[in-house]
Amino acid sequence: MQYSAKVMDHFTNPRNVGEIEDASGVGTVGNAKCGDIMRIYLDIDDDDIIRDVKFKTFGCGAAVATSSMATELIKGKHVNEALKLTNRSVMDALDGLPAIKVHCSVLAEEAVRAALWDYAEKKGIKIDGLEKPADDIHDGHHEDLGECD
Amino acid sequence: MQYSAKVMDHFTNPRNVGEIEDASGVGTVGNAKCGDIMRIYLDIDDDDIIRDVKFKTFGCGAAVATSSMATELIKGKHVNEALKLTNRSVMDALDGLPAIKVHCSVLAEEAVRAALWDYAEKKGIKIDGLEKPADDIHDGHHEDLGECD
Amino acid sequence: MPNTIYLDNAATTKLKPEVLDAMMPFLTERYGNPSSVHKFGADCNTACEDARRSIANLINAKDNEIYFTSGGSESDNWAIKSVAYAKRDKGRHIITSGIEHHAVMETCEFLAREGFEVTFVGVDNQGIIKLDELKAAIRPDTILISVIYANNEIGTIQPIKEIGAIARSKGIIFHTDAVQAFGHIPIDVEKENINLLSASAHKIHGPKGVGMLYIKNSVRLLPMIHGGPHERKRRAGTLNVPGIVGFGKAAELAKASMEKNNAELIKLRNYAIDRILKEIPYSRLNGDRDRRLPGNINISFRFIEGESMLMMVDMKGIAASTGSACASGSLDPSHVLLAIGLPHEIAHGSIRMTMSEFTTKEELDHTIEALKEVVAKLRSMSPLYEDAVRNKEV
Amino acid sequence: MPNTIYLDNAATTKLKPEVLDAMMPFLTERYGNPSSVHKFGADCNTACEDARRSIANLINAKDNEIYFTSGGSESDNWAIKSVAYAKRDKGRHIITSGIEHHAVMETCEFLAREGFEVTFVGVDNQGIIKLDELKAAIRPDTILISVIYANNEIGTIQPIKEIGAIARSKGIIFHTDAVQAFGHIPIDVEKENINLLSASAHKIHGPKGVGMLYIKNSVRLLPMIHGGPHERKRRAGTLNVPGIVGFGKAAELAKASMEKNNAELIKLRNYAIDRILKEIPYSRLNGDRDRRLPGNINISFRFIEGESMLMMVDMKGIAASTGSACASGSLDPSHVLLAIGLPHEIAHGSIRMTMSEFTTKEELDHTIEALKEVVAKLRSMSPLYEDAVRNKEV
Ligand SMILES: Cc1ncc(COP(=O)(O)O)c(C=O)c1O
Ligand SMILES: Cc1ncc(COP(=O)(O)O)c(C=O)c1O
Repeated sequence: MQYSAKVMDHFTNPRNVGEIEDASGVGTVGNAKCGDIMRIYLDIDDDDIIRDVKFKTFGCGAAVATSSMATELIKGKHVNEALKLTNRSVMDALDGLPAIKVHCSVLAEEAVRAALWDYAEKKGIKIDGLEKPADDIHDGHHEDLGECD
Repeated sequence: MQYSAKVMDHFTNPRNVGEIEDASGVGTVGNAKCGDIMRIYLDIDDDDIIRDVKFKTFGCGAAVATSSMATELIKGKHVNEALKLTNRSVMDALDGLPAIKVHCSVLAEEAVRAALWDYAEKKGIKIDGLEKPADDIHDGHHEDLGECD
Repeated sequence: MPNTIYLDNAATTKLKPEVLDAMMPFLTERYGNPSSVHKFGADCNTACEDARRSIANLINAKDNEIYFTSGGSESDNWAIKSVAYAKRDKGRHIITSGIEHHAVMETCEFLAREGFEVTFVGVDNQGIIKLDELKAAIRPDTILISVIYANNEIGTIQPIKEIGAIARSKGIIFHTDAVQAFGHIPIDVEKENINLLSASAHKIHGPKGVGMLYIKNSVRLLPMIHGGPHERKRRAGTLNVPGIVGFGKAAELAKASMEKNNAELIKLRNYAIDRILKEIPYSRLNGDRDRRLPGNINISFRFIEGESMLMMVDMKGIAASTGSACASGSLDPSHVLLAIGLPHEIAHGSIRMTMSEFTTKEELDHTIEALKEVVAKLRSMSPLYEDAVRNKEV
Repeated sequence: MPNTIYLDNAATTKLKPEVLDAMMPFLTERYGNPSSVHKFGADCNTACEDARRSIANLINAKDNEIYFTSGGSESDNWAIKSVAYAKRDKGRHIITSGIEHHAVMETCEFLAREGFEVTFVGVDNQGIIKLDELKAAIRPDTILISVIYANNEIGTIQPIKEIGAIARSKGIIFHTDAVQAFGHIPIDVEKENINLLSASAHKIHGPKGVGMLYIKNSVRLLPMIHGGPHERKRRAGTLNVPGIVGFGKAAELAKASMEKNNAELIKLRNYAIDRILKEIPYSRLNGDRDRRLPGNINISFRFIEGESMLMMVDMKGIAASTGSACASGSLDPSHVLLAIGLPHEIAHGSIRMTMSEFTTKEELDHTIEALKEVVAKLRSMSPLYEDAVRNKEV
């Protein structure tokens, strides 16, 4: 298993680590049992532009790097653009991931969508193409979530 | 598998190789199928003393060395003494043999006895304790002798 | 990779220079095949027999009870499968522990799929097998007990002599995976009633790709690798002469220095454990503090994950290991850490540092400082830590 | 053992200096475990992957079709047993040849004891498998055909492409033991329809104790050695990094020089064969003269036995091999020599001389002179020769 230079860069110097007080939306996905939890904070302005984004991640090198890359890819974008983020685009931007780490990029995609969902809920709007995340969690202590994927 | 120095010496410089014209007794044992044939020639005087002994052997290093040692052990001896030669005494005199080569020393013992039997037959006498050898052969071309031991 | 602080000696070790020196003639001019009739081959045979003797000496075995293999995994597979197939008409029940190396665990699981029954006996929260559970698991059709001598992750040393006595009293064959114990702590196959024992050269500063199975003379074991008449017809394949010679030298050196090295290692180990537990909050030692290998340190840090921890210490020049799932390619964390009762999230946050006689106090001090930084950095990025702070749990 | 004329390259070969040079870093400073997360281990992983590529290149395979093992015997056992067990519900019939190496033959015999049926297809008196017999042996429950690529004793090269085509047309898995062919003659697993192929490093001037099994991507093969996730979960055990790196280098060198070496070897081989047959009476060449490995010479001398011949040439500094029973620890002479129709006594009198690119004409000339003396001396001691003279057969 070997990481690309891009992955190593984003792991070593992760962009946008941190929290946002009174964020427009927060999404947390994954679970501690499986060893990955990602939380994304969004600061979205009135024009639905993502002005700022931060993340916190409990997880392996790929989990950190995909979180970092995902935040970079949506920062400054309109929420409709951010919605188009896929795990594929995160992976491509990182020059690929080892096969056993692909699920980290899926998690990053889900984390962004969970945060957008939270934003939509808080604002009481509906965003086309966005569904309620299946396993959005908010405390990271779900020891009973069953099997890891 | 490793041979003792004594075995190597008797293999490298075998004693008593050759034939005896008009020998008092000749014995050939073993068979080509199994890879060992030993032939022993005895020259025995009127007092039943083995004045000379020669051998020819088709076989491995141990076969050559046991033949050589067996001839040394009986040379100059009375036939009754020679009869006491056992495979054990040949092996001991050679400082032992690898386990898978023990059968060579048995063959050497049998060759001596076969030659003595031939001597007794030719002379029309009976030597106490000497029986007709089971597998004394005289041409070495017994392809149908069955399994090797 | 210069300047690495190498704390992954349970994964593999550096070849000792003396070992390499012993191997060199066989990597150059003395390249014969020990099976050959000619002197050129016989010479190599003698060298292999000398190595066999050194290895036998280390565990009070006879020379002809040592069979060379390609390593610990092969030895484990051979021992367990051969007993299973040889005894299958007598019984099909196997007892092992919940903290075996994968080479034993997966072999037992394979046999379970093939119609054998396997009981995995549990360990207590210190990582020591429960002897009463083991005794209770024995049935009339039990054909094999296989218990790891010392665990590769948490370093706990099992009560092998007691298990040997139990197995013997019931007439059951006893195998132990001693890959982490052989050459590290004293072993006596006679006194401990061990019938089969696996070991591997590369864990004791010997070469990779060579190991051995000790097979007590009274035990008849079928070959796993059929073919030529090598190893008294029990393990076919041209002998790895340089590897075997290196293994023999490594065993000889291990025997000579074990006592002295261990006194030193235990001091260093306890020093490091004490400092870490004291200086880094929310850390815990995994595995019994005393009944553990001299060189093993295994710590869990809450709220963070092992692979990222490893990668960060790696960037500081420190090589270690983790029981986190991410690092192993599986999705579950170490079965050993779960077996001692750790919750998944804490199991994911473990780091294993395994020392050798070449490890220094300076290296450990440097490592502890690095760990402090890395743990703090990863916690500052951790949503679990954030939650714990918010909920005033920390 | 200075000044040995080494003519036992089919038994094992000398490590090339370039191969040892490639290995040295991994025997010293680069000692990491390729499975480790840290850079120190990853570096070794990269080196193993480079070796895998060189090896794949030599037989037109893909990198991920090469699985490292401990040698040819393990590869043979793995291939044959795994196919047998994986397909046992489909059928239990295996076809192999009468001139396999023990690693294949004994494995098949083991399977026969386990309830499989094995057909040993014969060879003609030149040592080439009878394709019509092979075809006729195929049954609806045939699950595997395993035929040696080039024989280790008499050097005959089998019609592998034809066998591959037959196997493919019947949907039967085809394994070939290419231990003597790999790196010696061109192999193309794609064109020759080979599904599984065994090779060993120490036969091509690589190190002892490392080999490989080529497993075509479309073939699913169970592991024989269970355990850790090495080799894509198909072969557990810490990778023998120096060994693998050496194997890779040896493969690379073999590829680069095969064509040139072989032209030279064939010339030398034919020169030696011609001289021996001409200058030593009652000698015969075993195995086809042309469809044979460039470096293989196998001759029988009537009236004398192989082990004593070997020992005598050994004393003259020449290392060779024999098919005589005495030399192998069994009581029957080589099954290969019997399979080509030699009577026992002639099979016992065979000698195999196998050359490498380092063999010189001077060495061969010296060897032929030695052979002449030794054969004459042993005949003068032979009761069989005495009888033949007496009976005017000679
Ligand atoms: C044809 C053939 N197959 C298999 C083997 C076994 O290979 P190894 O000695 O690497 O186990 C050999 C050599 O010994 C061989 O010549
Ligand atoms: C306890 C234990 N058993 C077995 C093995 C397997 O040994 P090897 O890597 O030599 O196959 C190891 C090490 O990897 C181990 O630590």
